[in-house]
Order: sequence, then C-alpha cells, then structure tokens
Amino acid sequence: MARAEERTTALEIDPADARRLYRVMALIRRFEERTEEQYTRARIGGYCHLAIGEEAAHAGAIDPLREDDYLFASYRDHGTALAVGSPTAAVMAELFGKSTGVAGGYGGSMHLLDVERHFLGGWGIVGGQLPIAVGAALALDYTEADAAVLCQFGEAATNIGAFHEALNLAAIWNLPIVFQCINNLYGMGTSVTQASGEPEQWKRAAAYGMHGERVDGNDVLAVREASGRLLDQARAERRPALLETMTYRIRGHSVADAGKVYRERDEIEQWRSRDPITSFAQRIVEAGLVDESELEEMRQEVEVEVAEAIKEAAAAPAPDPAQLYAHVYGDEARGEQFARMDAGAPFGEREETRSWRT
Amino acid sequence: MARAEERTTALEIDPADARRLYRVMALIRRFEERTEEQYTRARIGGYCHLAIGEEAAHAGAIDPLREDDYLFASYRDHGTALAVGSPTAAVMAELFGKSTGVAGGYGGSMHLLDVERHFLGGWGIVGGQLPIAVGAALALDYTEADAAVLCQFGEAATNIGAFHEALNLAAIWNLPIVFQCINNLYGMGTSVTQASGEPEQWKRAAAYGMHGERVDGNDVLAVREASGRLLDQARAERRPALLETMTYRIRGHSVADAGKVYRERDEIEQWRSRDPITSFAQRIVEAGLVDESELEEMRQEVEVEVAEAIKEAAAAPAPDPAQLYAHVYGDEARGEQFARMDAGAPFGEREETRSWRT
Amino acid sequence: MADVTYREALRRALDEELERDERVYLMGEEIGRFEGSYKVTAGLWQKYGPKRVRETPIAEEGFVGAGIGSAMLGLRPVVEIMTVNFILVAMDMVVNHAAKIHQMFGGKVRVPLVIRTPGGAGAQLTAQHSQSLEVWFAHTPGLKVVAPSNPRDAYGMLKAAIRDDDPVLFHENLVLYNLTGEIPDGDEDFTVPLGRAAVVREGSDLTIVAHSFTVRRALTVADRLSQSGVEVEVVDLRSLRPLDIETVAESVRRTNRLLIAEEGWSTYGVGAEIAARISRACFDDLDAPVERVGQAEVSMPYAKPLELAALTQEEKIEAAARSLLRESGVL
Amino acid sequence: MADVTYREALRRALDEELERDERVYLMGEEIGRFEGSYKVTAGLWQKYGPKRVRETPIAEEGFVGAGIGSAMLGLRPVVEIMTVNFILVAMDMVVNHAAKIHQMFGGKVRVPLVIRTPGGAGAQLTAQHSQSLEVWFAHTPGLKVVAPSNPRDAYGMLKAAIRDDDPVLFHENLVLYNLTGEIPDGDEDFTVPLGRAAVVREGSDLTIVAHSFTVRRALTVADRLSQSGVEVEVVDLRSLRPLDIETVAESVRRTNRLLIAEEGWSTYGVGAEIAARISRACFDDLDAPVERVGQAEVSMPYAKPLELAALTQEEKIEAAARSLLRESGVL
Ligand SMILES: Cc1ncc(C[n+]2csc(CCOP(=O)(O)OP(=O)(O)O)c2C)c(N)n1
Ligand SMILES: Cc1ncc(C[n+]2csc(CCOP(=O)(O)OP(=O)(O)O)c2C)c(N)n1
Ligand SMILES: [Mg+2]
Ligand SMILES: [Mg+2]
Repeated sequence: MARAEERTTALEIDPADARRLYRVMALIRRFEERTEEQYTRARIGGYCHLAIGEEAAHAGAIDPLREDDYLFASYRDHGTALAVGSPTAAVMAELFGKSTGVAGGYGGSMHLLDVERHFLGGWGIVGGQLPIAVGAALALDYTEADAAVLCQFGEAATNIGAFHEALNLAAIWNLPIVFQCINNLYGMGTSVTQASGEPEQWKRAAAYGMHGERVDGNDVLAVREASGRLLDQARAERRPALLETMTYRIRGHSVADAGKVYRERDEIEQWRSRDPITSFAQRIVEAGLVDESELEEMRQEVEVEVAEAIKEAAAAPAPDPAQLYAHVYGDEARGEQFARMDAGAPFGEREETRSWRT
Repeated sequence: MARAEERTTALEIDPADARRLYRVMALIRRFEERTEEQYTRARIGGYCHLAIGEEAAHAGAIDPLREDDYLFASYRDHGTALAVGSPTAAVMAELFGKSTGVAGGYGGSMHLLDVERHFLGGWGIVGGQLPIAVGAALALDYTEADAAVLCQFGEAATNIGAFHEALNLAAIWNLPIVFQCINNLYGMGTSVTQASGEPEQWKRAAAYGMHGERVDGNDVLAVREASGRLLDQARAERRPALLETMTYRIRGHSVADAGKVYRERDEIEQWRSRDPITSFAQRIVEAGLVDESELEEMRQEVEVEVAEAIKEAAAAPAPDPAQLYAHVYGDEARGEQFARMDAGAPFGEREETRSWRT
Repeated sequence: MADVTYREALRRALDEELERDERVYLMGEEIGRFEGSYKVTAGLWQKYGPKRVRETPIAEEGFVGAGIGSAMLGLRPVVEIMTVNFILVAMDMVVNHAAKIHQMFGGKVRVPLVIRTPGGAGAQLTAQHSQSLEVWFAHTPGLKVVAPSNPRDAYGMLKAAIRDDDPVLFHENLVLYNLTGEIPDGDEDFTVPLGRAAVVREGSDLTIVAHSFTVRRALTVADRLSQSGVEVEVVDLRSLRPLDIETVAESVRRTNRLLIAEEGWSTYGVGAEIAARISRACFDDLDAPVERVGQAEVSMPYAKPLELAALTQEEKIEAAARSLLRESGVL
Repeated sequence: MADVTYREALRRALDEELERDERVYLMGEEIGRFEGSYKVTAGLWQKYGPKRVRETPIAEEGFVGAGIGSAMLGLRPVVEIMTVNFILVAMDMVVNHAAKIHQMFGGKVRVPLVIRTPGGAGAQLTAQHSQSLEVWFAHTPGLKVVAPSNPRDAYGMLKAAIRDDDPVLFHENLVLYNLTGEIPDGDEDFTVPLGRAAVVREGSDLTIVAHSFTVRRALTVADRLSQSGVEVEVVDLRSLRPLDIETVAESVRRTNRLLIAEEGWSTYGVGAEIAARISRACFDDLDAPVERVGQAEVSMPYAKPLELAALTQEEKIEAAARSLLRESGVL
C-alpha cells in the first residue's frame, strides 16, 4: 500500500513519447473548448461533461494500454475517446448526433465507444461501468488473454454500492483490472470530504486486500508510470489495483453548470495555475525533448483537426428516423420475433390497419 | 483501529449479570432446539434460520442496550428477539403464524419485531437492514436523543453494496450506530475467505474512517464489553463503529440445510467444543458467581418457558383471512382511497357485481 | 391565486411543510448548496440548514434506506432521487422494504416517506436518462404513486403526500418544471387528495386519458381537434395507485371512445391497466376498442430526429385520436 | 423422450450448452459446491470446475454487471439470481445496462446474457421472498422475457436463450421445479423458439391465458370445468417479450371469452397487457369482457391461511371462469 505523490523526477521518456502525450492533451483541450462553444450554439444537446483540466489523467492512464487491453469510462468520456485514438471527427459527429458518429448518433456525449480500439464506452449511471469492466476482466482471464482492463470513474462514484461490489469481485477473482479513480475533488457540487468517510480513495483498496496508490493526476508522466506498472502487474500477475489520480475540473460539472457556487475562486485559480498541459510543455522543453516551435506546430495541427471535425460533423447526415428500431435487439436474424410487437404490426402498436374491423 | 481478540480476563460482572446472561443464552438455545423440532413437525413454515452456537454474539451485544436505543437484525433473528426481551410465547406464535405472534402472523420467522422494546425487525434481503438502521440513527441524531442503534448482520452481507453505502453514510453524518457483523464464517455454503477480498471484516471500517474491532463472539462478556463501550461512544460522541464478533453456526444455514457439504466435520466439532454457553457457565461457576444448581434451575425454567410458548402458540388462533388487506396501507383513515381498487370494489378486482351488465 | 411554475409550486409546498412540521426534512443529492439538480429545493438549505435539508453522497440505496429508517422512528422524510433513472439502484429499498414494512410487520410500524423524482424525456438525455418507470411502482401494493400534471396539483398533492402515513412515490417530470399555472395563495392547509383523477377538459366525442406531462400534450391535441369540430374530454389520472378508474369510466360512458396516451412505453405500461379496466367496465359503452399511444419501444436514442420519432408527440396522439374517431364514424 | 423434472430439464440444458460451447459459463450464488439454492446446477461444478461454474459473493449488482461485461467480450454467461426478489438490488444492471447497451451504442456491441431466476410463492416465504416481478422486465425494450411452464419448454427455451444474442430474462418458478414431464432425448440441438405462445389444451367455450406455474393451475381448472360440460382452451404465453398475441387472439376468436390468470398482482400486471390487446383485437368477437385474476394486492403474508387467501388458487380461477361463463350465458 504505497502512497506516491512525489513527482517522477527524471524524465525517462523519449521525444516521441513527449510529443505524443503533449499532442493528445492539446487535442483534448481544444476539442473540449470547441465542444463547449458548439454546445452553446445548440449543435450539441443533452448533458455534456468536459474534461478541461483533467487531460493528464486521461492521456497518462490510457497511454500504456496495449492493443488487447480494454477501456471503460464514465459519461466524462470525450478525453477518453480521444486518448484511445478514436477519430476526432467521429467523436464530434457523435456529439452532434450524426450517423457518422462513433455510436451512429444513438449514444451522444455520454456514450462514446470504439469497439475496434477496445474502448467499451462511456456510461451514464454513476458507478455502473465498474461491474461491467470487471466482467471484461473476467472474460480476459477466462480466455487466458495476456491483457488487462482500465476502468475510469470519478471520486464520487466510490460511495455507491457498485464500486464496492466491483472491487471486491475483482479482488477475490484475481482479475486483470486497474480501477482509475479520477479524483477531481467534486461530484457535481459535493466535495470529496463531504461525501466520503475516507476521502483518500486509494486507501479504500485495503477493504478488498487490494493494492491502492495515489499519484498527481496533473502530472501526465506520473500517471503514465503508475498506470503502466499497474497494468503490467494486472496482466502478468492477475492482481487488480486502485489508482487514484488527483486532478481538478476547471469547468463546471456539465456545460449547464458554472461550477462556482460550491467552489472558491482561489481554489479554481490555484488549480488553473497547475495546468497539466502547460506544466508538461515546460518540462519537456526544459529537458530538451521538444522545442517550443514543435509544440506550436502541434497546437496548430489540433486546431485544424478539431475545426475539420466540426465541419465534418455539421455536414454529416442525421440518422434516419426509419432506423429508430434498428438496434433494439442484436439478433437481427430473429428480429421477426419482435416485429410482431412493433409499431405497424397487426397486433402491435398504433398505425396498423384495424384487425377488429376486417 | 484496535484488534482485540483477547479474552476479558477478570470477570467484572456481578452475579445478577451472570445469571441474566446465562439465562438468556440458555433460553435461546432451548428455543432454537425446540423450533427445529416444531419445524420438522410442520408447525412452522417458510425459511427458518437458527442461532444455535451464536447465542453469545446475540446476548452479549444486546445486553448493554438501553431503553431508548434501537435494534435491527437479519432474518436470523430468533436470538435477537429473545435477547431483547420479547415474550417467548409471542415469538413462538409468530413462527407458528398465529395472530398472537409479535407481527400478528404476517411476518414469520424472518420478520420478528417488537416496537415496544425498540427491536425494529428481522429483515430478509441480505444487507437491507443496514441503510434502514442508519436512518434510525439519523432520527435519533435529528431528535437529539441520547441513544444509539445496534444493527446486526452476517459476515457475507459485507460484500453487498448496501453495506458500503450504509457505513459511509453513518461515518460522514457522525451517526450513533454500532454495526455488529456476526461472523460465523459462512454465508450459506460460501466461506468468508472465498467471498471477501478482506476477510477480516473489522478492517473494512477503515474505508469509512470508522473505528473497527474484532472480538471473540463466543465470549459473551467480551462481546458485551465491546458493544457497551461502542454504544456509549455512539451515544456520547456520535461516533459509529464496526464490531466484528467471531462465532459459528452449529446448524446449517436454515433448517433445510444440513450444513455439511461445505464444511469439514473437524471444523464443526472444534467449534462445538467452544460452546458459548457451557464455556460461560464454567467461568461463572469457577468465579463463584453462581453455582451449578442455580444454572440447573434456570435450565428448568427456560425448558418450561419454551414448552409453554409452544403450547400457547399451538392453541392461539390463526389470523382471519378476512384481514388479508388489513395492513397494506398504514393510513387506515384514508383507506377509502384504496378500497376502490380492492377486491370487491365496483371497478376493482374480481367478485363484484358486473357494472357492465347493470 | 398566484401564477407560478410547477417547480415553484413544489418548492413552496416543501417550504411550507418544513415550516409546519419539525419532523419533515429533505434528503437527496445536490439539494442543498447546489439547490437541486433541477432547482426544486432552491433556497431551502439556506433557510432551514443542513439538518432539515440534508445533502447526500451518490448512494441512492443507502439514503432511501435511511429515509425509511427515519420514517419508522416518526420523522417525515422527503427524499429526492435526482431522476427516476437513478432509482434503479434503490429499487430494493423502495419495493422490498418501504412498500412492505407496514404489512410485513403486522401493522406495527409505519413508513411516512415521500420519494420525489422526475421522469420524462425530450432533452436528448439518451437511454439511461430518459425513462418513465412509474408503472413499476404502480404495480406494487404498499406504495402510493402520484403524477401531477400542473402546478396546483403538484402543490396540493405534494403536501398531501407529506401528510400521508404511507410511502408515496411522487412522480414529477423534467419537462413540466417550467410550466406555469395558478396555485392557491395563503392557504397552507390546501391539499389535493391522493387517489382522485380529474376531468381537465370536457368533451363529448372522445376521452383521452393521460398523466403527468402527457396531459399537457393531450390538451393541445384536444384544442387542435376542436377546430375539426370534435370535442375531446381529457382525464388527468393524477394518481396511479390508488387508481381512480370510476372517473375515467364515467367519462367514457359519455364519450364512448377512449384513447390513452402516456410518455413511457405502452406495452405493459400504465395504459394497459386503464385499457383493461375500461374495456371491461364500459364493455357495452365503447363504440371502438380502447387505443393506446406511448413512446416507441426502444431505448431512447440521442440524435434529435430519432428522439422526436420515439417520443409520444402531439402528432402521434392526434393521429391516433383521428384514426379512432374515423373508425367509429365520427370524423 | 424422457420423463424428468423441470429442475432436471434446466440442469440438462445447462449441461449440454456448457458442453457444446466453451464460451458458455454459469455464475451465481451457491451454484457450485452447494449445487444451487434449488439444486438446478447440481453436479455441474464438479463436472466443469470453478471457471465454468463460478460461485459469487452476495453482490447481485456486481455479478450481473460482470456477466454483462463478459458478454460484451463474447462470452455467453448464464447468471442465476437465487430468487427474483433479489434482482431488486441489480435492477440497474438489468434495465439501465443490459437492456440498453446494444442500441445505446449504435448496434456496435451485443450482450448475449441469460439471467435465470425463479419467482413465485406458496411456501410461506413472506413478503420479501414471494414476488413475481416479470412484468417489469416485460415492459423493458431490449430485454427478452420468457416463462416456461413445463420441462420440455424449460429445456428448449433455456437452450434457445443461451444461443440468443440478446439479454434474456428467464423466469422460473419455485413451485414448478418438481413438476415432471417429457423432454426430447438425444437431440442436443432441440430448442423451443422464444416468442411463441402455445395452446396447451383445446376447448371451445372459454380461453384461459396464463404463464409459468399458473398454466398448471389453469389446466386443473379446465379439467374441473370439463366435468360441468364446459371446454376450456388454455394458452400458455411462454414468452412475455416478445409477446405472441396472435395465438391468444386466434383462440379467443374461437371461444369468444377470455380469462387471464397470473401468479403476480394483476393491477398493472401481465394480464393488463393481454386484456388491453385482446379487448381491441377481438373487439367484435368477445361475448363478455376479458376477466383477470391474480394475487391479492398485498405483500405476501406469512401465516398459511393468509397466504392461501392471497395466492391465485385454482378455486379463484375456477370461480372467475364460472362467473364469466354464467354472465355470458354458457353456464
Ligand atoms: C446512480 C446515479 N446517481 C446520480 C447520478 C447523477 N450524477 C451524474 S454525475 C454525478 C457526479 C459524479 O461525480 P464523480 O463521480 O466525482 O465524477 P465527475 O463528474 O467529477 O467526473 C451525479 C451525481 C447518476 N448519473 N447516477
Ligand atoms: C440480496 C440477497 N441475495 C441473496 C439472498 C439469499 N441469502 C439469504 S441468507 C444468505 C447468506 C447470508 O450470509 P451471512 O450474511 O453471513 O449471514 P448468516 O446467514 O451467516 O447469518 C443468502 C445468500 C438474500 N436474502 N438477499
Ligand atoms: Mg468528481
Ligand atoms: Mg454468515
């Protein structure tokens, strides 16, 4: 049970790593800023939860994932999707509710996914993805795959029963899973100290005989190191772990919340000054891994990438209402069973010809 | 966070205490033996969970309760009811499903209660009573009562979400409640080490910043001391606690289970030799608090008491089927609202005169 | 009479009941400082403090249970579940516990608990945040279930629910919160009894039965049909358990036609029960079979055109009404 | 053909599917060493080991979720919930997750999960252990819900459910486990398709519709009425979602009378949907209103006389049938 809040000191990464990590964080940031703007322009609907300020926690944890690993997230999943490499345009198209979106427009902001890249979703019920991620780890173990699951969730999710049951199951079954608690200090307007009897979430792992640790979630390298190490351990030794990454959401809970009633201005400012992207930029420039012009170039790139994504999303077709019933049942071959209950069926919902008159 | 498995050394009780504790344990034992017999004679139905072997855990924990305190239990609640002082005949009558039973025959073995003595039930969903007990503690705190709640449950109940949520709420709200985990090593056929990532349940309190401790649950004085101390602390300081009492159920999970497939004979025998009643008897006799003849007298007393209870229960009237709808809604005054949906109502269930023909 | 929103009507009922009875307290996520996710409890935390307006962690099973336990000891908790979708993690407390306690324990202990929670859809909240599950609770003996459609009923029924000695599931609706209407002023003992439907528009050609937000839709449809010379009577169920079927039956005896509209899925939905009872009670009065219209039987999709296609829109209700009227020779 | 119990039919289906497909595994409380609370999985842990027959702690939300996650990765879990009463702590996983995944994620991922669970009452298990909640699941798009009433259907439908690519709620019944009947021998690919009702007894005077254990009761009642010269047709729904209403309608077109019997509460119950659909589909065929009979609308009490008074006993079904037949001039 180690508590490791210290910064990784030496920069044991190569320039390619540095560039990749910077670029993905810059992409998330820009994507989220433009998303907020598109939301206010009503091109995006529903709930919309931004990851601004939490880029290092997403990018750092996801970077060590291998092709065979699996990833789960909460509704605050834009950063997750971008970090795992889902096409920016398809992510934006999903927010726009277009058929070119990652979930064909059926899911929206909270329910991104990318089956090809083993990202199995953004989920909307607090804590709900944890048992499901445990099941994915069970399947990996069942098939003796050399792979692990990374499951992200907020610190407020640790107070719900599903968290407890999921961690206990992972522990007793020795499943290959890393639970990443993205502690941004608040669940909506409720602070972690108000909601959790033990506010240091990593310590709760002990209740399952599980390894827990905490890292600075605004230090992308610290997150990456811990995530990589714990995923390795999960794959090789079938030992699950709880990784708490300390960060802050700069914006409100969702686009609808200003995020100011329940937080002091000072606190927000202080965290703003610890921006995960600018601090990382400074470190890698100082270490001579990249120079400022390369960073600028990447910022330009992501600017264009996001702008293109918006353009594509705006131009893409909306799903056809005729497809409303398309995916209710997976077994399309046996859809015939269901057709008889559907709208238009002789004994089904409305609109049909009246059997009682004919 | 203290681990206290040591026996209380000096016998700091007076003869009256010794007699009271012995008598209640002897009563529970005899009650359960006769209950088993009555069950096989089909005078008791449904599920029936015996407390044989666990008498000290019940009697010791409940003994320090004051009049204003409240008590909750699981379905394994016969010992709870007897320890809190519910009339033996009314408890037996409930098992017989008679209208003189503690719940008028509506509850049965799993749902005993005694509102007068603040025993708020026997509950059937594993873990379900914990959040409810927290609510009782909340009410005590709300009304600034100098009182606390004792909530009993099995060790297998610690793996369900309700346990986690309940302990967390009690911790953050500083509620006057003692959670008594009666660890009898098995939840049905599943051992505690198989089911719990951390099998020492008292340690799980740390996940809520709560005090936890473990005592020998077959040592009625150790249980009584810990329960009394923790209840005091709950009343005076509004600090909840988790008390784990280590014991064993000598019989199967319920009367329908022989309890042998999943346990070694040796294990059962070993625990049988640590019988909580005979070991207590030996101690108090050795300490000169009571003599053997007094014990024998008490055994005779409880023998008669249980026999009388059976006789009374057998003779008591069953509830009147006409009372089937009696307690569905509490607000009898406004029952009129519901009468219109009930059986016999003009637009209700069956049996009425047909409005469509008249 | 004051013109207020549905939200304000609820807030005022809570305020007055908190004021009136010390035993009443509120509990739920974000209902304090944050003022409620939908701002129903605005200002109450400031006014009554954290004891009477208790903010909770995300632990619905836990705090619904805590509400039950405190009610058993005589308090009168009003628990907010942020939206009905989240009550799924607390079903055990609502149905296995709250609903059963009074009878299971032989009438020895009561549970004067109110659970307020909004259902409904229409803001692209997608599958996990767009449900209307009130029929599940209406199926459960031991619970009372109400679903007011306007500020006056919201105000009067919430007060009645808080004063009621049984557990009440108080079904609100996300789309209704901004609706305005009159509520009585200065009568703090004004209540609307649970268990009574209301005829909210009179008409002779067709009865439309609805509850919650769909009542508003039904009224719109009635106005539209009126322009085609058809007079629709609209019955607002208001209460699903107890169910006031006589009021519906009386209406159908006058109009001889019934259409049931609901926001949720109609298969095994609220309308099924109404249709079953009315088909029987009005067997000789019906000129055409009872018709139902509800949400498309899908998990609510995100994209706006799909969502619109799934919702129980006015267009669908109107089409169903017209078709029913045509079939039975009125149109 | 072999004569086996309902329990053994289920066990055999599980055994054969475990044998056939490596991806199939079982999960639940006490299903291993203990052989299942109702012994449905007897011998399978010994035969297939703890990986294929996974014992769980008491954590229904957790292990139903684990079933879902493993199904998303291609396994085919069969999860046992000891009795349906305990599914209340897992409703969120069943309804907010399993049912919605395929559509919410745009059809990109499937959930081939089976949840087996018995409902029913009659052994004095009291309020928290005596429920029949299948109607809740039948109300939920994305789920399939079946409720076989005999060993052959139990055997064939469980195999079909395991081979189905959607989440299936497989409703069993405590009282049915000991019922015996024939199942096909040696045909390991025998399945009974989900979504088809069956006429299990032919008759011309009255149709009784039921599912699960109540089908047995209906057959008994039919035999009794036969002695009064009345021939009852019994339709076994078998599947609640999809619902095969045509088979019911065809029967009612022949008999002109319908009684629905169910073990659960009838208000907002399964019968409400059947009554609503048949009252419409057979509007001109019905000689009397559709009648329903179900459990008394109470939390099941413990005492035997109360329990008997609450259950949907043969006597109640028969009385309802006779009254319906009398009203429409047959008796
Ligand atoms: C069971 C449940 N209850 C309530 C909600 C409403 N809700 C959505 S997000 C949220 C806060 C979650 O906070 P946290 O887990 O810390 O994640 P963060 O939003 O900070 O990323 C709440 C209460 C929900 N989605 N599910
Ligand atoms: C939610 C739920 N799941 C399953 C059950 C079935 N069940 C009843 S008792 C029990 C074992 C509980 O063991 P434990 O908590 O250790 O208490 P003990 O019986 O040993 O006193 C189980 C699985 C239940 N009642 N509730
Ligand atoms: Mg948070
Ligand atoms: Mg135990």
